[in-house]
Amino acid sequence: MHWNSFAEFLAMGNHAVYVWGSVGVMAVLMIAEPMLLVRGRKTLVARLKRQLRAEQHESVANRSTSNTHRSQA
Amino acid sequence: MLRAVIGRDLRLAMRRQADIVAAMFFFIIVVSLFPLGVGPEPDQLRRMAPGVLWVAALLATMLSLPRLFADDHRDGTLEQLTLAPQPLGVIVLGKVIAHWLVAGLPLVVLAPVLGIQFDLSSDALLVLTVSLLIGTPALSGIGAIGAALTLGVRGGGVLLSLLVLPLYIPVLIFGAGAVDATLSGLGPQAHLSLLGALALGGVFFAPWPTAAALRVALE
Amino acid sequence: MLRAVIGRDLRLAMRRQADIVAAMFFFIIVVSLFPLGVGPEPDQLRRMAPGVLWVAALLATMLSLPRLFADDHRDGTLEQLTLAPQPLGVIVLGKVIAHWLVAGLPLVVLAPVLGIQFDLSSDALLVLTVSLLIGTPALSGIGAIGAALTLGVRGGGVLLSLLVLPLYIPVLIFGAGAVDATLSGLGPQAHLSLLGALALGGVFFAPWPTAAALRVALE
Amino acid sequence: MTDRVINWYKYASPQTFYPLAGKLIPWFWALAALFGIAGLTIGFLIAPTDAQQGEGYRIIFLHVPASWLSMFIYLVMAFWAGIGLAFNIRLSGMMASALAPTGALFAFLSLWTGALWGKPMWGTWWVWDARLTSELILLFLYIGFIALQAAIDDPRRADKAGAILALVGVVNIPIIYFSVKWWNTLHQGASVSLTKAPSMAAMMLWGMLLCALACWMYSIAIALMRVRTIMLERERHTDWVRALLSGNGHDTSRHP
Amino acid sequence: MLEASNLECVRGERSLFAGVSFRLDGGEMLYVQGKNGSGKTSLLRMLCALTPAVSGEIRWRGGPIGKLGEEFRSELCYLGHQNAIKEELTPLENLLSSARLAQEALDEDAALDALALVGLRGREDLACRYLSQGQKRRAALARLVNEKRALWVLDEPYVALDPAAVELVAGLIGTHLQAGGLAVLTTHQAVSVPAAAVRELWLGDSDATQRPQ
Amino acid sequence: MLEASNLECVRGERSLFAGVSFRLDGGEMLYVQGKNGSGKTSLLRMLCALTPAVSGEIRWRGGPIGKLGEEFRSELCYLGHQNAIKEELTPLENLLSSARLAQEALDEDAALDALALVGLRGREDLACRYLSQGQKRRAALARLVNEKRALWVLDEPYVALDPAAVELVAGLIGTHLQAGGLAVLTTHQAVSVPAAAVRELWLGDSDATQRPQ
Ligand code: HEM
Ligand SMILES: Nc1ncnc2c1ncn2[C@@H]1O[C@H](COP(=O)(O)OP(=O)(O)OP(=O)(O)O)[C@@H](O)[C@H]1O
Ligand SMILES: Nc1ncnc2c1ncn2[C@@H]1O[C@H](COP(=O)(O)OP(=O)(O)OP(=O)(O)O)[C@@H](O)[C@H]1O
Ligand SMILES: [Mg+2]
Ligand SMILES: [Mg+2]
Repeated sequence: MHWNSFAEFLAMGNHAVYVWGSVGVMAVLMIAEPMLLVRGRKTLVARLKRQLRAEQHESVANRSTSNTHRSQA
Repeated sequence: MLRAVIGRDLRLAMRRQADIVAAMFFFIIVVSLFPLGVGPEPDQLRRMAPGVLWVAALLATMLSLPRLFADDHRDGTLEQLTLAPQPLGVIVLGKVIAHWLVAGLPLVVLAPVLGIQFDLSSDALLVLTVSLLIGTPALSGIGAIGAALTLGVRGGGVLLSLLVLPLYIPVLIFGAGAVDATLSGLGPQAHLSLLGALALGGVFFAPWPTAAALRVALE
Repeated sequence: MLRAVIGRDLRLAMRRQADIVAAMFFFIIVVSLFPLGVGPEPDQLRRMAPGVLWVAALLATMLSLPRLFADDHRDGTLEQLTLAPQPLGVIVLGKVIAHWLVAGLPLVVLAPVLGIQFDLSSDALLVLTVSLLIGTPALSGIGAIGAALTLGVRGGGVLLSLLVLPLYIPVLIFGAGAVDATLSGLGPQAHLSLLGALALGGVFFAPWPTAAALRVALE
Repeated sequence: MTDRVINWYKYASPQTFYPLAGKLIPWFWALAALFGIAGLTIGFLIAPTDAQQGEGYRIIFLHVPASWLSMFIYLVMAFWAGIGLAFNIRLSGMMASALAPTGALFAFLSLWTGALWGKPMWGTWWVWDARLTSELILLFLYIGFIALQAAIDDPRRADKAGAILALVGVVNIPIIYFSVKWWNTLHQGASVSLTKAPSMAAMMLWGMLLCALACWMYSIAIALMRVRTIMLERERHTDWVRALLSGNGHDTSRHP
Repeated sequence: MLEASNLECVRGERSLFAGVSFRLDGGEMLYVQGKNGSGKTSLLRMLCALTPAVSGEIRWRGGPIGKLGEEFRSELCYLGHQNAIKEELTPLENLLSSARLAQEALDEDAALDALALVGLRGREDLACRYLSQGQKRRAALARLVNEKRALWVLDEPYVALDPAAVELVAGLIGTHLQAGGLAVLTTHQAVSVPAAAVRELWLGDSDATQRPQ
Repeated sequence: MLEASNLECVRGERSLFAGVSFRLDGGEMLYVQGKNGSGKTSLLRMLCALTPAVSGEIRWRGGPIGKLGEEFRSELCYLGHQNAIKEELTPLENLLSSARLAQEALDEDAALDALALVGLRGREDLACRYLSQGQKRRAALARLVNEKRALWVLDEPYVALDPAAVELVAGLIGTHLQAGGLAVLTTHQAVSVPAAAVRELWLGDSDATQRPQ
């Protein structure tokens, strides 16, 4: 272990802003990216499911092909 | 009515979001090109900064001008606008406002960030932003006249810059001048108020010659 | 064949002479704007000159790019060109050459005159002109790729600059670098030969990705 | 020939790749966490102070991995794009689109950490030196790629156009890498900052390598996640996606 | 209602037509005919005050259209060779925004119905860029479905339409005329507009080799 | 000579047609019909190798057109919805330069004759921008007069033409077929091409309300 105290660790030899600024932004972005991805995926799956259900419903209802259906979320 | 025009143009702009984003990047890239061409001494860069940022803003606005009316002209929408009941000037005013929201405002937002690259002080950054905020509407207004005059004319896009850039020069001088004045310790007020006068003129006077030019273009 | 394409494009350009003249005026005006924005000290101007001239050349070329294929695309000529017997790459090469003759060459001719405004020595003027002569074909070639990629795409013109300007940066660095090197007493040879390599690559390699992009755009 | 290839890329490949990717993702996350913890421990807790730069040098453990990855991802992206263009394989186009945002992220992080490092070391956030500039170009290329693809609605056309751009932009990568050699600039060349004592150098090197590995694994995991989303979106009318959506909900709703 | 007297049209150094006069009242249609280049489009644009006439006068409800301005324009619906639709927008958005610009109230349901009527069901939300040539024309013509203005000026509305759509448009014009509207129409396709009092106007010289038999 | 087997066309998520097969030999014409948006233009572009087919194959003289490349293109003449003429150039210049780009020998006299034939005498030296809609189309069609290539693919050539010009173009196609050429044609106007072995191809679903009677 290189550090003597936690405070010293935080201070980073007077370069705290720069070091923690880098670490912080990098951490935030690298955590945010997968989270955004998961969120986007969830909404996508929900939307696709809804569309699928609507399509199935419609094709049962009027035997029309997916050609003539107005898909709107 | 004004709202209808603005709304329609904004929707069109959103549809081609790329437009807004890319106009901003054009600004960023042009500003970033200069240090590459000129060399990296911070002192020189700082003195160039107001000029470079303002010229870049001019060019970014100008690049988006040809499409102000051209798309509407090509597909016949412009004829329909001309035939709309309300005065054409009002419609043009709406288009000018929409153009500023899409092409001008983003530059204002970006300017401080880019200024940092040139090592500007926070005072100078503030004045730069304010000068752009006041000046860019003038750019949109004046630009509309040029866009209308060159509509459907051979060599449109470049001819447009030929017409518009000279008219932009006062805006450039007062805009960059305001920042320069701050850098050299004088107050920017005088420059900024002249800029404001230009902007008012540009936005509220320009639509009428623009409307006239549009009618001529359609004949 | 190459001659047929070049001939046709040149005739079209002559028909809208405004294009050529106005591209030159754009170059002139951008170059002249800087002293206005930056202020008149000759020493600073001299050091800015290569950068400003080269950036202006970049922008002037870039402005004329959207029309490289867009007109042909809109009126259906591009399909006909694609269906012509010879390889599309050759046709593109012809269009690139014609574009350079119309948009690049005039800049080369103008540069020495404008350089005088910035108080450049005759040595530096010569190198400036030569660097533009070598470098502008690269601009046309590389630009063609961007023009083809953004053809018929939402937000075309500005997206084009977003794609093309980064690729132009090496040309800018070597071009302005050559003049800078002369100004500071070093020889420009190294820069110029790198520029030459870029130009060869740009003119003879670029038509192929451009052709591929055009086919994609027409699909 | 065309028939079989088309059927292969249109149905078979994404269909088989999708569950495979789903199985691989947790492993890559685990590896990323493992390497990350190890690398950061070495870098921030164990490695000694740098003789010249003090503690500020610790940014190296973020900066170098981000820079490497930004370049490496571009190469991989261009590779997939090229494959897709040459053999008309749709999966590779999807891979290229899946990689671009992560590459842009690392390019941005390289710039950001570099700028934060530059302030204490060089006294300025930014200089227009060749390495920094070419890295900025890289970011622009990524953004250009993403913007181009976003501007084209037809995914197949978007893939092809993006591929052409990615391949043309590859020339920038050697420029970034060798810029410190070709031009003498402010930015450190390879291994300059590793101080004299060989043991310390080794320690820093290990920290850097482990962090880079962590970022690498992270990128793979993210790319696989994103490519799965892209697949769902683009293949939503194929039978396998329909089956997936309407049938066993556990595979789709479960976060991998 | 619409009167033209002694109109002349000059293009370049060529006089396309001269001495054209007519009078059109409610429920009547003017069918402008002539070979390619005889000046039909030019005449129609004059009637909309888009191009000034070299000589002669056009009056709407008694007043010269050049003077009437807004009053005249708010009763006019013009559809030219160009479709006046935005390729980036969907047919629905195009229809709604053109109604809004014309200061007409049109709600989304009415717009959707109009689009369905002109055969664009299922394409309401597809950018017009992707539509076929005929579908683009249909998107432009959808404006006519709810158009209440008195004077319709239509320049070759049937171009690129399939026969079913041509019938449909002819029907729309017929309904408009029955409701007391006026229409000025050009077309090279012989299509009968139902129940209309049609006045024919022939433009151009009598070059027999070019004139249809 | 021209064979298509089992072509499928997908646009967006929509399959426009599938299983389209035909065979066309010298002297025969394929008349592609269907309502607006049924995929006629899409099919024609596939036949020219401008768009790749999702599945199926197109062969020319036995070889797949994708592979033939230049060999195929030098026997093909395509005319789309767009006129492919430059508005800045005169009809004469347009005709000459399109011949030069297609690597065909065409001297000025022949070009002038062709323009006169399509009714553009007196407009040879007027920039196409000033031409009327129909005259522009005529300028584009003038290419066909001296066209010796085997396969003509014409997408609604009659649009905007007056009846006399329509006759003329139909005559040109007839002559081409008699000389052993092939033609693929779409049009919504029922025009009989003289003395041609016509094969009909219907595209699109059988939605009765939309199909013409
Ligand atoms: C925004 C500014 C910066 C950018 C864009 C940037 C970019 C890069 C890139 C792309 C690399 C990887 C290339 C290679 O491995 O050779 C790299 C490596 C490196 N950078 Fe930076 N850098 C920046 C600022 C800095 C600063 C301020 C420092 C230190 C004072 C620094 C120190 C290093 C070191 C030590 C390496 C590793 C070299 C090696 O051993 O291979 N960088 N940087
Ligand atoms: N500058 C000019 N010099 C000579 N003739 C001109 C000039 N400008 C236009 N013209 C002619 O004027 C006519 C314009 O006709 P217009 O467009 O009104 O015809 P149209 O009856 O609508 O034809 P179409 O049926 O083809 O649409 C054309 O014959 C054109 O050649
Ligand atoms: N991205 C897309 N999504 C859904 N449908 C699309 C998409 N792109 C094109 N289409 C549809 O594909 C069809 C293209 O038809 P095409 O242009 O081949 O028709 P056409 O038979 O030539 O019609 P016309 O007679 O009107 O010229 C249209 O129905 C259009 O709506
Ligand atoms: Mg007409
Ligand atoms: Mg069609």
